[in-house]
Amino acid sequence: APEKAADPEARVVVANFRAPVSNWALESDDAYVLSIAGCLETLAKYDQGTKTVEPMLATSWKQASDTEWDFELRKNVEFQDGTIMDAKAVAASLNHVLKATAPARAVNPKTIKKVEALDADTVRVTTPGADPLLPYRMASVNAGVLSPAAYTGKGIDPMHHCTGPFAPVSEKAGQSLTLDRNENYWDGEVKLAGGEIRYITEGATRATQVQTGEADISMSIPATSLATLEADDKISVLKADSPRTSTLYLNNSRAPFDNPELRKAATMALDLPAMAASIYEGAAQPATGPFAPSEPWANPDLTVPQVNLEEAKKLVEASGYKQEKPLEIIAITERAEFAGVGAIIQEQFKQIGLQANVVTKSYGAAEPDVLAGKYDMILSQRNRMIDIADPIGFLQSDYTCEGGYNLSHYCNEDYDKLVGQALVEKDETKRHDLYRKAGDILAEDAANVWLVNEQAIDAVGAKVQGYVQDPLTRYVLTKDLAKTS
Amino acid sequence: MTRELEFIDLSVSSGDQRLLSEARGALRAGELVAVVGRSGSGKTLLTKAIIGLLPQQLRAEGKILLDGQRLDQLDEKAMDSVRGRRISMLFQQPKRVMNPRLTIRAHLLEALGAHGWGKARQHEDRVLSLLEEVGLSPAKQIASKRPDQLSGGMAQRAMLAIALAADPEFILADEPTSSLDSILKSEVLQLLRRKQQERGVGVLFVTHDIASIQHIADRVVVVSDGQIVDQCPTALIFSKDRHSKTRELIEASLPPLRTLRATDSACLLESVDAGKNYTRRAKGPAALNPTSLRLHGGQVLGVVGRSGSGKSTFARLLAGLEQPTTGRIIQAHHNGEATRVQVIAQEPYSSFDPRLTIRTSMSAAVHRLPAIQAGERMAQAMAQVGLPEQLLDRRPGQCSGGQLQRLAIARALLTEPQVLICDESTSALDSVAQRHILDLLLDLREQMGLSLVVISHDMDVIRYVSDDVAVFYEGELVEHRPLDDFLVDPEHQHSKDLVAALDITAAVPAAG
Amino acid sequence: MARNHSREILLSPPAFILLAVVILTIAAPWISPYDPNAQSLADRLQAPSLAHLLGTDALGRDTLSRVLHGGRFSLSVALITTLFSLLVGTALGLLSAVRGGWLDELSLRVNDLLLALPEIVIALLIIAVMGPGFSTMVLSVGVVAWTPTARLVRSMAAQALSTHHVEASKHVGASRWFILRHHVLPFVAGPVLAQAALRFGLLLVLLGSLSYLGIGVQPPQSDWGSMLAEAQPHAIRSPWGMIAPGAAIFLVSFCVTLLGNRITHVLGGQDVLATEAKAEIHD
Amino acid sequence: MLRRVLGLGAAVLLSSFAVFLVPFVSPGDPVRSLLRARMDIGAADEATVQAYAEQFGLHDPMLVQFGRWLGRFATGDMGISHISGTPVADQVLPAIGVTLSLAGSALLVAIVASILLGVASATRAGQWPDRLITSITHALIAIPEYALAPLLVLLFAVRFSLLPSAGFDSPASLVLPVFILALRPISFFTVAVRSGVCQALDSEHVLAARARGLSSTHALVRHVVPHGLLPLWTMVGVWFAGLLGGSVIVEVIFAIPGMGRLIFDSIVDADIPVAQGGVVVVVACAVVVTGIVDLVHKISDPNVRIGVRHG
Ligand SMILES: Nc1ncnc2c1ncn2[C@@H]1O[C@H](COP(=O)(O)OP(=O)(O)OP(=O)(O)O)[C@@H](O)[C@H]1O
Ligand SMILES: Nc1ncnc2c1ncn2[C@@H]1O[C@H](COP(=O)(O)OP(=O)(O)OP(=O)(O)O)[C@@H](O)[C@H]1O
Ligand SMILES: [Mg+2]
Ligand SMILES: [Mg+2]
Ligand code: NI
Repeated sequence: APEKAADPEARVVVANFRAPVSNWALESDDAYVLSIAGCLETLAKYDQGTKTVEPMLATSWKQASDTEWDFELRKNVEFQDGTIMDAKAVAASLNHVLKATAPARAVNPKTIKKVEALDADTVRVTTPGADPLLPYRMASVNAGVLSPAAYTGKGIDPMHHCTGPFAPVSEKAGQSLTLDRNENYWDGEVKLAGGEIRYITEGATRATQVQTGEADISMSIPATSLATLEADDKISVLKADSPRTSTLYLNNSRAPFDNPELRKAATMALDLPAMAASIYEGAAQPATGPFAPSEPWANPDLTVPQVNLEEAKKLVEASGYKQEKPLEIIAITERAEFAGVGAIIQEQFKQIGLQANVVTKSYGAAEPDVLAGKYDMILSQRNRMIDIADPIGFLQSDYTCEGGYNLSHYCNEDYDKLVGQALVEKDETKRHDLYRKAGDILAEDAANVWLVNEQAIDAVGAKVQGYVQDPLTRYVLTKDLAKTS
Repeated sequence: MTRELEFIDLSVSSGDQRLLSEARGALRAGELVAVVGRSGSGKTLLTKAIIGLLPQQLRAEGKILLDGQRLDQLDEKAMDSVRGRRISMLFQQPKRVMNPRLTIRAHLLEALGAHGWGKARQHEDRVLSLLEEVGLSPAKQIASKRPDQLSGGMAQRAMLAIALAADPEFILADEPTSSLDSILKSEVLQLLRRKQQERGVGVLFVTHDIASIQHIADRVVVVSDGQIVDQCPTALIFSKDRHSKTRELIEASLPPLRTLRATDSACLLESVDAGKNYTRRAKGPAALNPTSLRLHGGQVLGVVGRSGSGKSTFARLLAGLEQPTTGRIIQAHHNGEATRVQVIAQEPYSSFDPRLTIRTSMSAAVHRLPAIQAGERMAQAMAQVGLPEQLLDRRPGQCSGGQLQRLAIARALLTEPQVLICDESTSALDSVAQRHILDLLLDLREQMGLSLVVISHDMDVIRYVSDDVAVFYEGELVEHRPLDDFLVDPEHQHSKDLVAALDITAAVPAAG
Repeated sequence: MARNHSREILLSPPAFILLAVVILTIAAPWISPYDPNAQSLADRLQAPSLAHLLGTDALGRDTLSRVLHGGRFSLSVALITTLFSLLVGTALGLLSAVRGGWLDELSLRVNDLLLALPEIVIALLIIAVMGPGFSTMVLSVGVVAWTPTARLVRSMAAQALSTHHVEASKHVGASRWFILRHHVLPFVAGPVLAQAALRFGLLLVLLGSLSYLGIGVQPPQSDWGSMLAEAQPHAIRSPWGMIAPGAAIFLVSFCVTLLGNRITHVLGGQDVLATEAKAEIHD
Repeated sequence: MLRRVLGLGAAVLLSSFAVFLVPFVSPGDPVRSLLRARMDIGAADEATVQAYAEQFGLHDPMLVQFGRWLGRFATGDMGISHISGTPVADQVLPAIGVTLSLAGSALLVAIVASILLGVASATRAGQWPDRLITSITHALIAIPEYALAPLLVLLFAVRFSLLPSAGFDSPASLVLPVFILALRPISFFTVAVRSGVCQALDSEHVLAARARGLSSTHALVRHVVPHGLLPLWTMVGVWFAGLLGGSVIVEVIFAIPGMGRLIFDSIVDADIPVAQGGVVVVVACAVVVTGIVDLVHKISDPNVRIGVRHG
């Protein structure tokens, strides 16, 4: 059937999983909400399709030295309040984030030394050391740019202070943000008259909202609602590999999982495809290793570990492990499905002679013990690209001996060396090679059991046109998004 | 033709139980007919059945005719226009039957059928004249009061005004005076009689006290156990050959006779300037001003006074249930033991726990004794009050009011008191039961030398039992003298009123 | 309570249903068709069939077996909490009615406070301290649950103590214990028992809501509330998973309320909900 | 009254102190918990934690922190949210507004429904309408709202598209949450009204009014119902107080930014000033509401007014 024409007066309602909690502080995750809303924009933008960093508010950038990057700003970009976006405004915006007490993951004093306006259209960013990934950092939503008027004494006021295709006009506290089309958008005509971002933290409610037509787009649909939505022909369900892998973290620093044999046995005991098909309703892929197969640095030769109970039992025996008391699997309550996952793991471990109990705890309650290495196993989930669209931060903090978020207390000098090289490697292909090798080491050592790669699932109503799913949940309301009447 | 309200074969039953059976009678306009009978005989049911307001679970049969019209066949709506307009009612507890939230004016307007918007103004004059007619003035002020802001006598007058409001032909009065003290009672009775004669209303006057109506009723109807056993003109009711139930009622009315009393001189209890002030502020009016009085062995002290005059307060002080705020109560000591005082309360039904057997309730007095001894003591006490021992194993609900009051006395006797204080102990009973209790008390005094303090608002009771009379008025002991002196020559104005009330009932002329 | 009263209460339909539920849950380990934790991922979310009378849940576990086992947890927590609040509430209510004074004042204020504080907040506070689990659930709900009982007992006891017959008993020298035993306790017992039944029903629902919010019972243990929470996402595909535990909570709570009502009825009192209403009225 | 006010003060202090204690007694680092609320899971480094704690004085001794809060509170300042950095009042006041309207409408519905049901069943005591209403009222309290709410959403929002499934903006979005919140009060209130009206029906002053010629409906409206509703008002106060923070489940299911949810979330996230502010406001509102109800009760019930105790 021929597509119906878009309605220029249409408005789109987006049910978002995140509510702003930090008074729109850009160093916090509130920046994601502003970005989704089509308000907040950054100098550069990571394109999921081409897997490259592309110009956005900056037209180009070049390295003045190892540690100095000059960003050439796009000309004639106006903030929604009518002021010109110049280098001073951009530098001020970035410096605000740098000065935050709780700094952003990608943009903080450790990664960026200073930001200054060289001239009206050039911004210079200085890093403490060589950082080939700086453009990635400038593509992070935390590096968004707001008009100087947005920074008030009482915090950030985003209303009419962005550069994006949509201008926020009002907010209902705790409920929604309403936006109108930006008539002067630098990148051309905006098809929708406006939109609304609703904060709905309950997954099931988001699913219901798109089903009833109250929302046009619902983000992050829980797996449990997938079957229902897929059965509904008025709704299209979009899926994409997300950079999140649900992981059974094993404590590599103490018995029994300090023994690699036992870790391998654990890997072999688990039926990942069954898990993906049941608890995750097919909305996740069994994991092959630390990376999702679609990522450019993933090793295509890795396969889903085969269940091999015999072999696993042998490994357990060979490890000489004598179980005295049941091991403990911590399932964090923030993720409802982990209770079920834990139950499955418990059952399957039983078959290879490992007794385990599932303990549910909030992540906050579990964290001190886990960081201190006082635990056996914890089910958790990590976004590899939460800060920048590159896994280096993840590889460094999660698996190097000194890593700040090394839950599994894994330590391997070879691995550390590879990550060290990757940190300063300017060439992207070579860098990805290093990542791949590092990943292979992790897989070889069975550092953890990577269970499933989760997928980003968005549900979109039939009237919506031009929606491009972003697995990194940054862009939803765009200039090309449209809706039929 | 005189108007007439007639009931023929009127029966009321609850399930298979007949509570009132085949009552027959008539009431003509301008006539005052007294319905007398013991408590529970069915007097109230009769009035409720006539006006068609029996409780839901009860069923009425028979004919009710108002000027030949069958009321029992009217529908509710038609009945509504009969009630109040042609037949209205007076009740025993005026305060309880008025809506505590509404003013007297609102009640009157309602009775005038004028509770719609805007009508109040039109009827204001009528409201005021009605109030004045029943002797309530300043009418304007009283009309704006709520029931709980009126005294008992005023409330009963207001009730009468409400009953008269729509100019009814008949009034059914259900014991309208039995909650009032003797002065008020005679006032209200006179008023009712006057109005009845002025307006030519037919009044059905329900009471258990035959004596109080002997001078005002035209005819008397006697009810017993749900049956009308006797009816005749008032003048004939005292003849010897009436129905036995009629005789019983007449004999119960207290004769002004007095038995011989011997008082021993030993003083058991003395009140020396004892007074009580419940409010913390010394300025506020005291419930009881300092009072001095002595009580001797075997003496019967009658205490009278208006409601709120401090009689109960004084009793509580004497019994040691309350500490006086001024002065003190001195108990005489005999053989090292202080005088034992017991109190018998007014309401027989509420002085025993309805859930417990009488035996259990009574055992409170002897719970320190071994079981066998306690049983013996109880049996002895039961004998003293003339009740069979089996009654001990019943619950209060299975006993009559008179029995319960005897049981209360028996319980008091278990503690071997020397003084028994009876605070309105007979006023909830019908006249027959009342007479029995009073006689029992006098017997006990005779046999055991008990001293009695009998508190009552009924001068007949006081006159029947007392050696000495103490009159309280507004928290003050205003007179304390031997009964004989008191009756002949009351000193205080209130005492005079009291003595006068004894005769006033007799002074109301009967319609001839 | 007289013998024939007990019979009238115990031979009623709600009592039978309750008895049946209790027996079934107690006997769960022996009569339930499957191990409640045995998974069969291939057989997940099945509709009721001969093999699985109430179908299966998202992990392919037998719903019937889980409802039976879950009942053990739900009912025992509710029962213990009810008994706890019954004991504490009666004791405190009697104490403040008999002793009065500052003790009474204090317990009134505590009551006011606990009334004003949302139950779930109180539960959260305790869970924050003790971590989730059986005893936490009992305690967190029990901390508030005694207050209606205390209020009821206080007002009923005060009422009993202010009657003329208690006064009369005192006049003839009854001891404090005599009055408590003969006049107060029998008067208070009926309504309190009825209220306890009602409270049991309400607590069952409340405890379920804690589990539903994920702050009550923790997996792999499960109760009716957590089963509801687990089943809710699949409600459209497999409504049985929700209907079974939901109906169980409803049925038990309903029957127990009816039973409480019957108790008051037999004792000649008002509706059990009205005793609760009375308990709410305090000064 | 003075006692009540003092009691309120003590209640506010006690409850806010109890909330305040939570992060000190629960496992996990409250500062990390705050940071996690701002940013997704991931461990903040020690320096950040230190800096953040410093900003809000979170590593000061417990009593110093509480004293600081008290000092501010005494001047009417509820403090600054540790997550958003904005005044607590900015979060608490909208939330209490939402909750007041939610609880208020639920109670309004419950009052109207219970008066209708209660009067209907009292006037037909013992007959089938009474028995039916009584069964319904007993069934209502046994319904777990967390099971009913999703079912109603499925039915009215998904299947028939009659009502919104969540949110709090239009009157239509209030229908389901208000209905569900009203269920339990309806049953309690109905019973209260029924027994009140039954008692009033039996009372002598109603009999007297009928004897004055008032029709039964008129007597019902003028004498029975106003009297029969007396117990209702006290219950309304108590329930209002209870619903102020007690509607967490409904607020979660219907994505309503109310007080219950705010307190729940802020305790979970360790944003203690917000939790304290919320609890203080809820407790204060509850006490004010019960105070008002007491007053109304005193004015409308002459027995209470003149100080007669009644059973
Ligand atoms: N609603 C009722 N249901 C069952 N029995 C009743 C009811 N009302 C009254 N009775 C019974 O009917 C009988 C007559 O009662 P009634 O009230 O007419 O007595 P009474 O003569 O007015 O007594 P009193 O002088 O005490 O007022 C009593 O035995 C009483 O127990
Ligand atoms: N416990 C109390 N607290 C405060 N005031 C009281 C108390 N008991 C009695 N009063 C007041 O003291 C005064 C005297 O009351 P008391 O009961 O002695 O009167 P009474 O003569 O027995 O009246 P009645 O004939 O109505 O029984 C009244 O004004 C009464 O309101
Ligand atoms: Mg009578
Ligand atoms: Mg008195
Ligand atoms: Ni009251």
